[in-house]
Amino acid sequence: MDKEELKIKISKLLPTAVYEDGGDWLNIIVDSNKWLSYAAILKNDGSLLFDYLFCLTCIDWKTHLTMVYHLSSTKYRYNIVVKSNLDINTPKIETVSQIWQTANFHEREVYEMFGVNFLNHKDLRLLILPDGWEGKNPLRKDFEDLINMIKL
Amino acid sequence: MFIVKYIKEVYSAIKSLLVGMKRTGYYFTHHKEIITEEYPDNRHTMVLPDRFKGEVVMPHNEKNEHRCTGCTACELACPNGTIKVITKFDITAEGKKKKAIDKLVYHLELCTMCNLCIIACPSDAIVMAQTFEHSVFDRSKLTKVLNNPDSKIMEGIE
Amino acid sequence: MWSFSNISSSIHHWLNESFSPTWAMIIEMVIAGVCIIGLFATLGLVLVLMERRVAAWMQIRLGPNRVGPKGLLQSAADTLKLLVKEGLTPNGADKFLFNFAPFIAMMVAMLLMAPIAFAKDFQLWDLNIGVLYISAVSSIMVISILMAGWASNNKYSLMGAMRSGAQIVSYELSAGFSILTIVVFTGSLNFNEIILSQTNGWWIFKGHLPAIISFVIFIIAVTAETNRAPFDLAEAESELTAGFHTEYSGMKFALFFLAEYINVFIVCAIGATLFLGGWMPFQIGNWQAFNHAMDYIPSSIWFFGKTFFLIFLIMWFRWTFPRLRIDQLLNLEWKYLLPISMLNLLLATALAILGWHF
Amino acid sequence: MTEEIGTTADGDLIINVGPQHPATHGVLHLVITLNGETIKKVEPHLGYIHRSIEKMCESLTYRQFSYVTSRMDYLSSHINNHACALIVEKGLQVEVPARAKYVRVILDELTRIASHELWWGAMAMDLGAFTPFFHAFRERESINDIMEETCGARLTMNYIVPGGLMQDIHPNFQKRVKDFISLYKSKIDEYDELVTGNIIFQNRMKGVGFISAEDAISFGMSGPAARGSGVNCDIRKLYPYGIYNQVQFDQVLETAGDSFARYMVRIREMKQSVSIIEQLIDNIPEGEFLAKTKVVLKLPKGEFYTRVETARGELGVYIVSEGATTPYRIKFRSPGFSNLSALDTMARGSKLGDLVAMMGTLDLVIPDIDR
Repeated sequence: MDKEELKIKISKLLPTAVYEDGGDWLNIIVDSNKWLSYAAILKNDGSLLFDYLFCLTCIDWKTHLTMVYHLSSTKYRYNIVVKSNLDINTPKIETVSQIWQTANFHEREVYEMFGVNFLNHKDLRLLILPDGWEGKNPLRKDFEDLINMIKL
Repeated sequence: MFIVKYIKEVYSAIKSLLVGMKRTGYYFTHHKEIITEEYPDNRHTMVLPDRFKGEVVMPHNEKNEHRCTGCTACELACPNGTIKVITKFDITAEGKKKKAIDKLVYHLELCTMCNLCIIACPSDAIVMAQTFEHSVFDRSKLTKVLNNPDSKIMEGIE
Repeated sequence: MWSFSNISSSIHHWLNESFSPTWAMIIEMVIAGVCIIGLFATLGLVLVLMERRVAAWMQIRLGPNRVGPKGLLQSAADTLKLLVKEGLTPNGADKFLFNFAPFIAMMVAMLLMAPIAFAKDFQLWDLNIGVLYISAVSSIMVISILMAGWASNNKYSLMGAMRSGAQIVSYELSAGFSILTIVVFTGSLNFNEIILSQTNGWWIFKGHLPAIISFVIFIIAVTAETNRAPFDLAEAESELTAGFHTEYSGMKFALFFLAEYINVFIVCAIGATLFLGGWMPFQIGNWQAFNHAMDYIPSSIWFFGKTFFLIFLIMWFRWTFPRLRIDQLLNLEWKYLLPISMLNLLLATALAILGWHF
Repeated sequence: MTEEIGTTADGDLIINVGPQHPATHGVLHLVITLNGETIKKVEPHLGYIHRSIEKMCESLTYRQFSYVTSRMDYLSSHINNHACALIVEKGLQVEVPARAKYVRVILDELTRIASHELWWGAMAMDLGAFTPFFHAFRERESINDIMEETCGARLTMNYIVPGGLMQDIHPNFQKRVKDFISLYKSKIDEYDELVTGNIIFQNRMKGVGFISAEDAISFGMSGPAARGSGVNCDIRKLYPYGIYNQVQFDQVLETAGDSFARYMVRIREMKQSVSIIEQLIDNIPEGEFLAKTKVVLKLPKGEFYTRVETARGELGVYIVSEGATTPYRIKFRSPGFSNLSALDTMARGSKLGDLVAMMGTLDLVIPDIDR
């Protein structure tokens, strides 16, 4: 099934989703408030079954943050990319760790690296950064580590 | 039957253990299979492959000339600031100013032996040497100047 | 002919002629103590070197080859290193018990040396209940491990000690049963008598199947009792870092280390005595010339040869097998070894009553 | 932190396995809640070797950034470099010469064997058998010698560059690979004798660390760890790259889902890798080894994603490009990170001794997890 057919199928299920060109796979942009209910549909709908969240990350665009979820269906072998734009100052989005368990670790990583607050996440603690880390989130573009970073 | 099964279990278990012991016993008695080398003793007979990436060096010929034009391609190619090219201007015989290297500083402590500088070099001035015993007591000894003192660029290298 | 028994009896006579009997006894005791400590030190050095060599050759390596000719002085260098290392006592540890535990381990090892016959008529203490004494004293070993584990105030140590407790208590049973098989055959608890009963053949040959089974069980059980791999759960490097001696360093660690090897030596010596005829030479029926040649080899060489063969066997286990899990370890004892050794004892008793052994 | 040094309110023991511990092969820190010997909870604490490779790559050019990935999963550094080269080639739409493709796949499979070889030895060592480690290193060393001769390094090769290979293969390469294959075939049965068939080993592995196929997918597991649960997830089959679509090999699947299944997947996978190399080694086409590319590489504006199958599972490289010489954002989806997240579910209710078997069969490489 190519991108267009998948787009038609998904747009029936996710009415407010917006589509973006580019990339190998279908890019879907969803509203961060709707994401949790959409995620449940993508996972559970019998004709999609996106059960494999293989990549979860975030991009700092300086004006806003974008959450990126790469989803795959192990049954039908569809791949899609779901994106959601977040406010840069108070980024927050619903957690999907109860839908895809791998999101637990990945969201904790995004939480500490980008400062995104995952609502209703059961265990939102620092995973990689040392306990008691203070200061900015390392993967944000405005982060500067004066001690360890080598300027070329 | 329970007893037969029990005995079979014990038998196959003991057999599997004996098979393993046979294997280690074989190596215990066959010393020709030993593969380890006595490293510091075999230093002079050791041959490293000619592509082995040990450290960056700059070969000089017998007239103390090298091939480096000071184009800084290696400096740009290096991912972690290992190479620093310091240039100067030589006055040639005709009275023209010509760019040449003063020092090519190489930080062995930062080098990851990725070979990117070597393939970036347009005049093949630097190569990888096959040395590997780099440990020193003072870190500053790892910062090296690759060109010999008073060395000149070879004729015909632009 | 040169032998240990001649030397010891001549010393005995000379002392009794030169001194009063009390003094002679005291001097003999001192000499025996010095000899035992000397034997300990030598055994420690030899066994550590042997273990490293065996391990290296099985692992297609060369093994120690730097210190001394062919690396023979390697274990001496190790000992020196351990001696000069600082012996730390952790802050939260129970200081008395922590420092006392390694000495208990050593004391047990020393006590176990007493009834072993190293050569013909060469024995510290010809005890008439030697076998019983050995089984009784060897179980004190677990106390030192429990003490070390508890006093270290370290969770790894505690878990190692608890594992070791469960392990030694259970494996003592089947070790005891397999020793009993020989006791049933010989009808004696005295080591000397057991050895003498093997003049016409070792028990492993003339005891038929029960002796062989009990020999195998004995080897498995003593491997477990001495906490050697594949039963080294008390140390279990990849699980508990170093188990009960995690917090020990320097000489105190060395004592545990030494005690382990001495224990291996002792259990192998007992195994050699019970099943392989102790210092008895190997003899075949009526091959007169062969038997004479065998007799000519000193009895001490026979004893140490057999013992070191068993030690090699235990080292061979260690460098071949993976470690068992704690529940599998106890399953092996209670579901396999114990029932088999009980049945085996029954069989042996029947054989002994019917007199079917040679 | 006080919780970590004592016991819980229920009287359960909390122990820290790592960051310095013989079984964690690096600096993984697991906080384990124990009831007696039974594990109630495993909680990984990461970051002891976090170098923020993603941030570093943001300031490295497309020619430079792949050397850093050798330091991620250092046991499959070649495959990581392959992924980086693939994504740059995809962005620039460069056609890689056939010779380079063949060599890349051969080296990938050699790396996979070397990695599984190390895993085999290290896992046996975790279970208390020391000897297999050295036996495994015998074969691994001969792979490393091949790598050293052709790539110039034994572990962090950086031999694959965008467009092809850094240098042509060494003249001895084909002969030495064939020698290795014949050596390997004569030794592979020893592995079964020494470890696989051993009754103690089987008891330690069978039924330990079970994870169902649904859980494995939900946890995002990939590679041999997921294939042990019967999840069809081999990127080489599903989304072929290089010349994997031209070679015959089986995707190794086991359905039991326990440690022994994961073990058998890797053992069988080594044999598959050997057969892939055998198919390719005599057929390396002559010709160029490096495609012509510009001196300064600039990826067009957009997003790129490649997936490759490393020795541990699916490595994804996600690049967001703004059209500059350096990536705007780069994300490495490392297999170990997702595989590790399943450890808690696997370990609950098993014994402490089983934990090393589980960690062994998940084949964790800590720099790969922390990045």
